[in-house]
Amino acid sequence: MEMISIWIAAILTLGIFSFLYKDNPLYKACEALFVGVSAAYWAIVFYFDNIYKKFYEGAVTADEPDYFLWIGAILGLLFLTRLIPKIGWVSRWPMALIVGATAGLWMVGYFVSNAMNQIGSTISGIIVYDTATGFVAWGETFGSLVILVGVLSGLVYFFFSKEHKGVFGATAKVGTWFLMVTFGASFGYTVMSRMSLLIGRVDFLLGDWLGILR
Amino acid sequence: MLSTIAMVLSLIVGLSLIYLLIRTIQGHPVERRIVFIYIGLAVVLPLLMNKTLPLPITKDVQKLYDQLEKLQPGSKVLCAFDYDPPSAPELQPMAVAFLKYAFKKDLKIIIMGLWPQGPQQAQQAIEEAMLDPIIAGKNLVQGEDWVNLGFQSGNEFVIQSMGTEFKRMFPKDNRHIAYGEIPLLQDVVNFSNVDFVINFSAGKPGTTEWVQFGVDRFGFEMVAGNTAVQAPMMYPYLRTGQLKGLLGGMSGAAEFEKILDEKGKASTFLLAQTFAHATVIIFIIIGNLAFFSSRKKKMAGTP
Amino acid sequence: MRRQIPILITTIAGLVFAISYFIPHDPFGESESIFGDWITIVQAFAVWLGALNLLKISFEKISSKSADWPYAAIIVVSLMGTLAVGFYDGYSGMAQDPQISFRDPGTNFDWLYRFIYTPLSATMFSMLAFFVASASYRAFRARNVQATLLLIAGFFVMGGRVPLFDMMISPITDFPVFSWFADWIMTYPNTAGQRAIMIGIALGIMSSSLRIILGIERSHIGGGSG
Amino acid sequence: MRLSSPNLTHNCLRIALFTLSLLLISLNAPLAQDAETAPDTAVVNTEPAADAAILAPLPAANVIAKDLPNDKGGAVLVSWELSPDDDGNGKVSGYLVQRSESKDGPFETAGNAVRGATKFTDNKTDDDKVYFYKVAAYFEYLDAADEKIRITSAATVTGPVQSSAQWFNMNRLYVLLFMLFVAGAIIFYIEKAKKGEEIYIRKIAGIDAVDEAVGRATEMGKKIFYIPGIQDMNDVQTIASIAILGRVAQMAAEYDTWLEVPVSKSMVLVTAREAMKEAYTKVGRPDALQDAQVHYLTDDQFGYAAAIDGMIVREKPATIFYMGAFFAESLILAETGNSVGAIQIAGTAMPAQLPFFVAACDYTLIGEELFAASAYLSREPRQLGSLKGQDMGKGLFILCIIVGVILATFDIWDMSVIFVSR
Repeated sequence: MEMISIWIAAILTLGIFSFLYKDNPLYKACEALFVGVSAAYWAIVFYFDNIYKKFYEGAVTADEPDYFLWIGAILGLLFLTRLIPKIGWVSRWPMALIVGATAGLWMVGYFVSNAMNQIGSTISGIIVYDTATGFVAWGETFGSLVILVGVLSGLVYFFFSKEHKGVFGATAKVGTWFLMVTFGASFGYTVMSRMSLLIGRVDFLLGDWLGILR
Repeated sequence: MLSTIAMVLSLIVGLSLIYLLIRTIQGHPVERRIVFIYIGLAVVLPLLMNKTLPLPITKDVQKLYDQLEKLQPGSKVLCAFDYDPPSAPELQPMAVAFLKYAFKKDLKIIIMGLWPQGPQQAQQAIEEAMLDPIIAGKNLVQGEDWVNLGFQSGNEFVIQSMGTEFKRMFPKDNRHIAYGEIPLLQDVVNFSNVDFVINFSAGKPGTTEWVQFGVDRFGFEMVAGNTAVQAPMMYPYLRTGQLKGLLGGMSGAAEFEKILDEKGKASTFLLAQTFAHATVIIFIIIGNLAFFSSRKKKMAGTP
Repeated sequence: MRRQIPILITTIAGLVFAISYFIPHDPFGESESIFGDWITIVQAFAVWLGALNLLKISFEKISSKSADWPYAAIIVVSLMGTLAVGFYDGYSGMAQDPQISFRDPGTNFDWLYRFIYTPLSATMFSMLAFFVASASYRAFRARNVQATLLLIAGFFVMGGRVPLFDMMISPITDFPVFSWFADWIMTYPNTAGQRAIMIGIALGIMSSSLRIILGIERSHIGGGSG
Repeated sequence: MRLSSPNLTHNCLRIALFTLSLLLISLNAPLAQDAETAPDTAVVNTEPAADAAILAPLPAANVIAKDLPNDKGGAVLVSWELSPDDDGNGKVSGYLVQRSESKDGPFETAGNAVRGATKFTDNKTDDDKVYFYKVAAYFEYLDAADEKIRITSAATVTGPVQSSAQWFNMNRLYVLLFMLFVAGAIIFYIEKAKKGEEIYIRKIAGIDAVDEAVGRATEMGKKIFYIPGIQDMNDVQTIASIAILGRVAQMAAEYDTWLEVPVSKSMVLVTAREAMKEAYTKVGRPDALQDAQVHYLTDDQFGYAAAIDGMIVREKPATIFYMGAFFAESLILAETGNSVGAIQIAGTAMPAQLPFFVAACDYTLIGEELFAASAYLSREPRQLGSLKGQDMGKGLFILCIIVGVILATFDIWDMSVIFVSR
């Protein structure tokens, strides 16, 4: 059984990889299988972990049912009206709940974590002392200066209501340099990530399937 | 034997890159399928060589390790698995290494997922960790030493709600046992009762959400393992202390395995990773050499 | 009616979540939890909407015998089959003693996950490795100062995060120069750049959320900009 | 209902004012009453086991129980100083926290803490009740029969304490002030823009290049492709993209160049068609627009990328725009476009995809520039006002950083404390 399972997985893997040569019916079949299985996978997990465990057992079969949960389920059912174009507009109600709640949660969450805390961390004395020895920590001093300049110039670059001229323009230019180094770092890491994914698949093919590794 | 052949082959492949360079400079860039073959070989051949490479431990991984070392036996660690199979090559080795370390150290593990696939990846990681003879000898009991709470939909709203009560989001565990009947969770009401949080994340919802709606609201300490695509965006959080440590991508996983002394997949993948990076770098260089030489020609050609 | 109620829901939900950050006391604390419950349930239904919609589209394709109807048939069969396996495993697992989960190792559902879902999804994304290599050969040019800086930083990070360059210079020095430099780029300039982007995005989200809560922005409920 | 009606704006402001006043009231409301703590009131020895005399660890000192601050009630924070025996040598295995509703007991277990821990949050309290707590250090070992034996130290009773909910989280006061400033600025400038006041937006390099790019396609007699990303209309990036499309379409209509928009979502199809129609009508050539110019390909990410790939290779457009939300397909598209020698202008706020666009395209709008460009081109009050309001926020932050760094460098005041709310 184990053997057959691995063969199936290997054939599916190769089926997807066949796209690299060119688009072909095997790839399309594998893709269709992927779409079907993953949609059902999600549906099953959401059913058991949420609709069954949270709603059904919480509001229907529980000893002390939480009747509030019914409103959630009704809103959920309203969402399904999208399938019927005529009354599809009521699906805007649950949509409105999600969009509104997300807006409220994010408004504060992003502001606190991604703005306030970051500003707080950028504010520090220019000269950094080593806490253990009390001497100036030159590496960290230079590093935090780099961060200070980078954050300020980057913010200036994203300033849209003032023309980029003179000192302001020069600062914005420095800002773009920082952004480019940042993107370069991201680029390097993205390459690393993509290669890892491939290594994982090749490891499966060579190791689990063909058994020529280890 | 196999590894020798692989080494010879990779030498030949390396030399053929020179031909590629010449063709490209002459203005005949090769088809993309040829490039695909090179990348395939850059991954296949080193895997056959079966060699591990020395890797220095970066300070972010060291920081993470120091945090883990501070944990006392019996500490409760919430472990959020927020990834799916495509990211498993990067994150699964981290998760396995961490679980092995944690079980050996008698940490109590509470698993959950904001991604539907997360808890299933966790099951696989546990299965692998249990193969370790020391851990197998401990006869760990599900529900007492570790528990898998499963998945809950709602993304960041789950974290927000867990701030008040875990039970509200996870009324029963993975095996359908009521929250209140699980011995490990007797004292655990919300984040204030867990000692530490670790998050393995491949995107949204993930570490960003855990920082924004968990750490910054409920004030627990957290470290994270991230896919490399996402890791650069986490560095600002690392500097503020919103994150106490970070493992980024395959190299982070390999360093983590090294520092925990748990040799795993990531360490064996490192050579292939190195070859793949080298190939991409060489391709960028070849492409740019061709670009500049053609630009020179163009300039020389215009009177 | 069709417009006002959704706007009212949006505003109330938004205010509850924004205000409860500052005011933990009821009614905000408790309504936040109740809203949170509803949202998790609505999202679960939304996933089902996706699956049902996929079925609907696929059936339409099959019945109209459009060009790619056989693939639509594969989608329908695989979707129904996986659902059947999942429901069977889920319910029968709960009936067992001790109870097991549908995602425990050894179940049929886990088999589907390991040998069908995992290879398909993982391979789909691993193809990006090939595309990124081909793009770096054919498109990534140091065409201007910006792209040059980007490629140089990328070069050091790519080379420094694996023991590539450091092994090359190991005859000269044992100190991992490139690894150290990659680390430096990540810790300082990268942090600075990411931070500037983050702050900008935070303000952007703040303003769009504000407009949504105040009802100025309403594209999500199908209303135009007004 | 039109949005700019004074009525609605009024309502918005009223809501904002209401919120503000609510928050201000709550500020003045009496803050949490911490229950008095009465440390060291009594020493209660737990029944010592026969052989425990030697093994029992020294107790935890200075046990304090108080209401958990800034919460919605139902929790008491118990803290203590480590037992002198808890020095990492294993003489203490953990701490047992017990509570009772009366000073004399009986005490029940509230929870356990690991060794080295100095606090425990009891999340199971009733706000109407008064509690007493005691904390004992304990040592655990397995006896000959492999039974777990626990020996507890003496413990001090502390209390009474009562949990309560707070009306305002004082740690978050500064966050509120900063948020009110930014929100106020945004609303103020939206109002201003609605009244028709001019709001300046700086030039954006990629947008200036649009003219040139469209012109080149016209000269060469080739097509222009406009790719709006793979997200639906609920993504702000797609919305911004459609606004930019309007402007590009207008120029294409003027020059009489074929502009083609392949989309991956049906909602985007409808919106893009409308935007195109409006643009062609504006320059007086509504009949020049054909339905085939905007067409749907597929919802699937890689399917969409592969289809566009094919179109680019077959038709060799002179100019390609990528504006909107892109994911992993970005590099496939940009590479193919580059290989046919097209001028490429990209814009996205997806940080992970920006590197690929910057390296493979001629111009790239970075992050917020995409939104700025759409405000710049559409001149819509909502967008212009928001952008200006956000700039005010950035200005404030820049100012704070500069002042804060100067103050910190000269050791005058550490301003970072008001930004960090953890």
